[in-house]
Amino acid sequence: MDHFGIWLAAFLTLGIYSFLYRDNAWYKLSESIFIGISAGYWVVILFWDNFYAKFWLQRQDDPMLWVGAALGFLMLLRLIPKIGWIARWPLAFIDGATAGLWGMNFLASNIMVQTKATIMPLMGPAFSGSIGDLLSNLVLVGGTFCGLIYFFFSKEHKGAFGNAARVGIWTIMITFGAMFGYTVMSRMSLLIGRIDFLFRDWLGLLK
Amino acid sequence: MRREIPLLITGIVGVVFVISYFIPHFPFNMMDGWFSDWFSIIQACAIVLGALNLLLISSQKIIRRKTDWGYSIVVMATFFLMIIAGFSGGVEFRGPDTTFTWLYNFTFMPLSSTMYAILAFFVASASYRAFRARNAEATLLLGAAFFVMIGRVPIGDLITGFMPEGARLSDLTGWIMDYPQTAGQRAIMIGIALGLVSTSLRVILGIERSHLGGDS
Amino acid sequence: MNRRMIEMSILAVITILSIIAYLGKINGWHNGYTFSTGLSITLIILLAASVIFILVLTIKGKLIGRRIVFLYIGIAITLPLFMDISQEIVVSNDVKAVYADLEGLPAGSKILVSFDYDPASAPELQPMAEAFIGECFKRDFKLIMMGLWPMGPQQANMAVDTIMNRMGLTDQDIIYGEDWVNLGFQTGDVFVIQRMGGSFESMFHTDINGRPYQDIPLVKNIKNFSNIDYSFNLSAGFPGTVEWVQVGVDRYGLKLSCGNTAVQAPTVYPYLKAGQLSGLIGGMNDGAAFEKLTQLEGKATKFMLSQSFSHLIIIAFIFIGNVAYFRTGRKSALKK
Amino acid sequence: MSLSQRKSFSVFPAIQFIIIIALTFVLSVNSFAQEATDDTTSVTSVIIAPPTNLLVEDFEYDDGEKLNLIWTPSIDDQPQVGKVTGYQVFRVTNDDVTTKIAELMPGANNFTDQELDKDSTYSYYVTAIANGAEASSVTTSPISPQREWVNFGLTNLFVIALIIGGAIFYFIEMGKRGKKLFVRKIAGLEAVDDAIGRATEMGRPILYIPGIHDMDDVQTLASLTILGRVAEQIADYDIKIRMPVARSLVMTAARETIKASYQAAGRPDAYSDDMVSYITDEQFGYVAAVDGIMVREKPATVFLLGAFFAESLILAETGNHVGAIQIAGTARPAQLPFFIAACDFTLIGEELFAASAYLSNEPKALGALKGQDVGKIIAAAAIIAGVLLETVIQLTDSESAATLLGYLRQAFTT
Repeated sequence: MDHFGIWLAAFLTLGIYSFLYRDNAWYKLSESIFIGISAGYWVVILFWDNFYAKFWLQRQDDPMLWVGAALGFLMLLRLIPKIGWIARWPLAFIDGATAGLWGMNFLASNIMVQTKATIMPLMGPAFSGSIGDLLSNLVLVGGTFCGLIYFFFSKEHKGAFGNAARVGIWTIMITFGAMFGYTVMSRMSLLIGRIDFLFRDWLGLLK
Repeated sequence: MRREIPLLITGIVGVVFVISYFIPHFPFNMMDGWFSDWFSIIQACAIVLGALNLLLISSQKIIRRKTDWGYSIVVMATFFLMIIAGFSGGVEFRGPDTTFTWLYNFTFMPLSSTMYAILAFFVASASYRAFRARNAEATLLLGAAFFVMIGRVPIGDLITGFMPEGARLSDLTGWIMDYPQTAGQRAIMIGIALGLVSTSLRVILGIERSHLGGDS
Repeated sequence: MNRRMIEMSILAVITILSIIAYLGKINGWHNGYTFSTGLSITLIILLAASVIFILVLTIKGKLIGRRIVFLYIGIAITLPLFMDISQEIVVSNDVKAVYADLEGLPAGSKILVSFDYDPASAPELQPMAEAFIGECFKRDFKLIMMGLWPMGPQQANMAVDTIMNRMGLTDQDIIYGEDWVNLGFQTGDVFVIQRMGGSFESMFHTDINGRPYQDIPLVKNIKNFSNIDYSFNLSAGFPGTVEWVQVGVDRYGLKLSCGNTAVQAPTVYPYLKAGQLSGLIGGMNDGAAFEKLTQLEGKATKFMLSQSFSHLIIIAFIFIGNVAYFRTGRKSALKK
Repeated sequence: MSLSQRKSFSVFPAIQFIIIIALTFVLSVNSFAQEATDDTTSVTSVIIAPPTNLLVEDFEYDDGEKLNLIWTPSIDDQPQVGKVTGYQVFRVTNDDVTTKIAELMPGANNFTDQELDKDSTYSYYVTAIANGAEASSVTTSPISPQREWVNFGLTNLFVIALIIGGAIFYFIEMGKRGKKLFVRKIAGLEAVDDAIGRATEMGRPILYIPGIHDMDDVQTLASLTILGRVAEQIADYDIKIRMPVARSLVMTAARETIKASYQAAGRPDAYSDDMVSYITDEQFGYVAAVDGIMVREKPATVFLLGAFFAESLILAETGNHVGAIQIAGTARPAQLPFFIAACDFTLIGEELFAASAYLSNEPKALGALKGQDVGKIIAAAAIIAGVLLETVIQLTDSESAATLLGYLRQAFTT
């Protein structure tokens, strides 16, 4: 058991919680330690996992990696004010690639698959489903449809169209409510874990 | 020129990546993999800029004795502590008995878990302060939240234990999740995807260009 | 005494109490405490009464500040940890689906488990990981573990240790390299999954301990997803379940179910309904349900009382907040 | 004839008896031996049928590196009662080297062999394995994988991408030509002017948070495009903008953005690199710092636009606590409920992507929004048509409706 370590961890934990009371020196100290430690952590991690493992170790096997290194080097030219603008090239490259890649992925996975999944019979084959199923499926199909109407930009939300949009925002609000409930659940679990650390691992008061 | 070249790069790269989605032939089939590698390497280089910026701001604070400059010393000290711990041990820095791991376990890990768990308190205060049955929309949100919160813990079925199976709170919650919730999610997902496609196109076509800088 | 003095003395008292408790722990003066049923019930009644008191105050027009709310959340979570009250845990259909999948697999099936989370999300996901691994060991499945998050594989090792201890298994019963293997972490997010579709080995040259891929009996014949019978993904965000569905399932036909933090869970429902996911364990409550199915009770079950309590407190405060809102003629400006 | 028949009748039970005795003996010895040595595989009495109909085809639309194998499982491979414990797939190359390439579970009937060379030929056979026995299929004739230039399997995706992309393109072109395009009001964006004006009146800074993802997320791109529009207005008013970021690349890109905006507003001298500062890549380290900044600098206005995760609520609650006007937006649905609760205006999902076009009020940017709407019409129409067809099929068993539905589903299959 590492006595110093566990007291340090508890000290920092409580320092962060003290922010709930108000901003204070203990919090500022914990915050600064956090910023310093985590910035250092990411420099270390990015060097070893990204630069060393992805480039340095494999630079001979895969000549294409040198392109990445070149782009990274151009990025570093930011440090020289006179030619700093060259750093826009790698940025432009990243923008283009991101836009190109993500656009297609989302088109395929979100638009097409989800549209197809919503095409469904309202009742089971040969009316095997109950009235309840019919209503449920109507909610699913109608909710999705009206939700799309809500996001429609080209038309003012008025009249029948406005009513559909209103049903759409209702559906979306139910979704948000459900997500809210799940979020509460999640956050409480995390706090339970943290309090378990304080009372079990640190102080040993819990059985 | 300083402006045109980046726009040209974005446009060409964007189009090539869109096309590569449909072409299984070499080299197009390798492009996304390459990009992922390159991006990792660029990230590793760029962190130098970030770290230097952090150090610059901190040292300026210390030199000019700005408010709370003492904490900037802490930032710099802990930063270098982590750097030394991470690089002195070579590639095995993540081993179980290294200083790096110790620092991770007893500072980084508790700090990030705590900051994460502090959310519970903010969730509570936001719930108390902001979730009001102001109008029909807000009331629906509250209602759904209520059923999910109570129906997804054992206490919900304890309360409705007298009801037949299939009509208890947990079942109602299940229905909300499966039907209206999923409908809303789908509408949001499809909308987001469309927005994403359109933004991507605008970036590729150079209609959105301010993020690539001005003329000097 | 001014405010600063009060703050300082409270801090000092807490510090002294902590030191005493800590010394007690390491010297074995105490072994942890559990409240008796009588005390538990008294505390619950007191808590309920004080919440009602706040409600009455609110109705009278006196509003409480957010620090009080913070205090109540702390209490509602801490006290139940000391109580020993059991509750009937409800198992949802999505959790049953995961268990049914495992029941349907023959012994020797190869299962890919991806640990895409870090210690911060461990309270929710670690119990699921433990129960899942335990159930797989019971059924003699072979586990191939990996992580898309840097700290994921460490969580995997911790989960294996914990569950083997709890089940009384030793390294002879469950052999590393034959019954399970931990391939470690790789950067590249979604591209890792994509390249695993071609070959696992191209992404993971060695396991987490540096042993070459070809020297590990369990995986040396595993080329890619087509050799995997089932997969399970523990996810706390990006990259996670969504990415596994988009690439692993949609492109490579992987059979996938997942354990998610509760925040994530609603966003994967559309995939669940569309059949891209076969089952879902969402949040600590589902974690407890899965522990119940596998009869491997662990922390999720233990924490359920606190979970229930905290939800009730939140609901109570939403209610009080709304009372305040309607009480003040809907022009509510709560003090901050 | 009759005699021999009778004879065989009399002889048969005897032989049967002997065989049974012998078998029992052998089996018991065998099982005994098995128990003793545990993994002896010398059981020869189990006979299984081999897998049949092994077919090797080129994997469609790849770079010439994959082959698809399909076969009919052994007839002794039945769930629960079958004797087959698995399959092994073997590959024979043109220089006659045989390698085992896969071990599969019972019930398996296909496999994709990958990382092949398109200039070599390959043959395959599949072996069913039982406890101590195995049976191989015939070896297929040699085949080599084909390389294709276009993935026709994605034709549907291509068509839909073309329609949506084309629509966006078309409306952008219309916009350029000066056609007036109507776009409805988006509340959160109408508020941007007021929010900036408020900061001016109060003489306090504006805080802009672009989310915590890096430049490889389109949400971050969208956020920076919005930043461009916002910064132009900020430059006009001469207020302080403060932008702590969690990624070094975002820092660089954000500086470029603000600089360009200040130039466009004719105030390049007012720009300084200090406006944007890097904190740390660590999600919660970043949040701890931003919380500190909020409490200590008390910004009048906070923009939270981009990819947000759990930190969203901490930021939004703290911002609310210090009394800032907050405009938030993200495409991460899980974070939206709390943004809606804690912030004054929230851009829901798609609205975040629409924001920069909307704020610019340039016709060609607005055209892109029109294009998005075409996508929504397609999705909505497909859903309604599909559900109607499904219902018609249920009511009437109509074959033509079924065919139509088949086409519709096919169109949305990737």
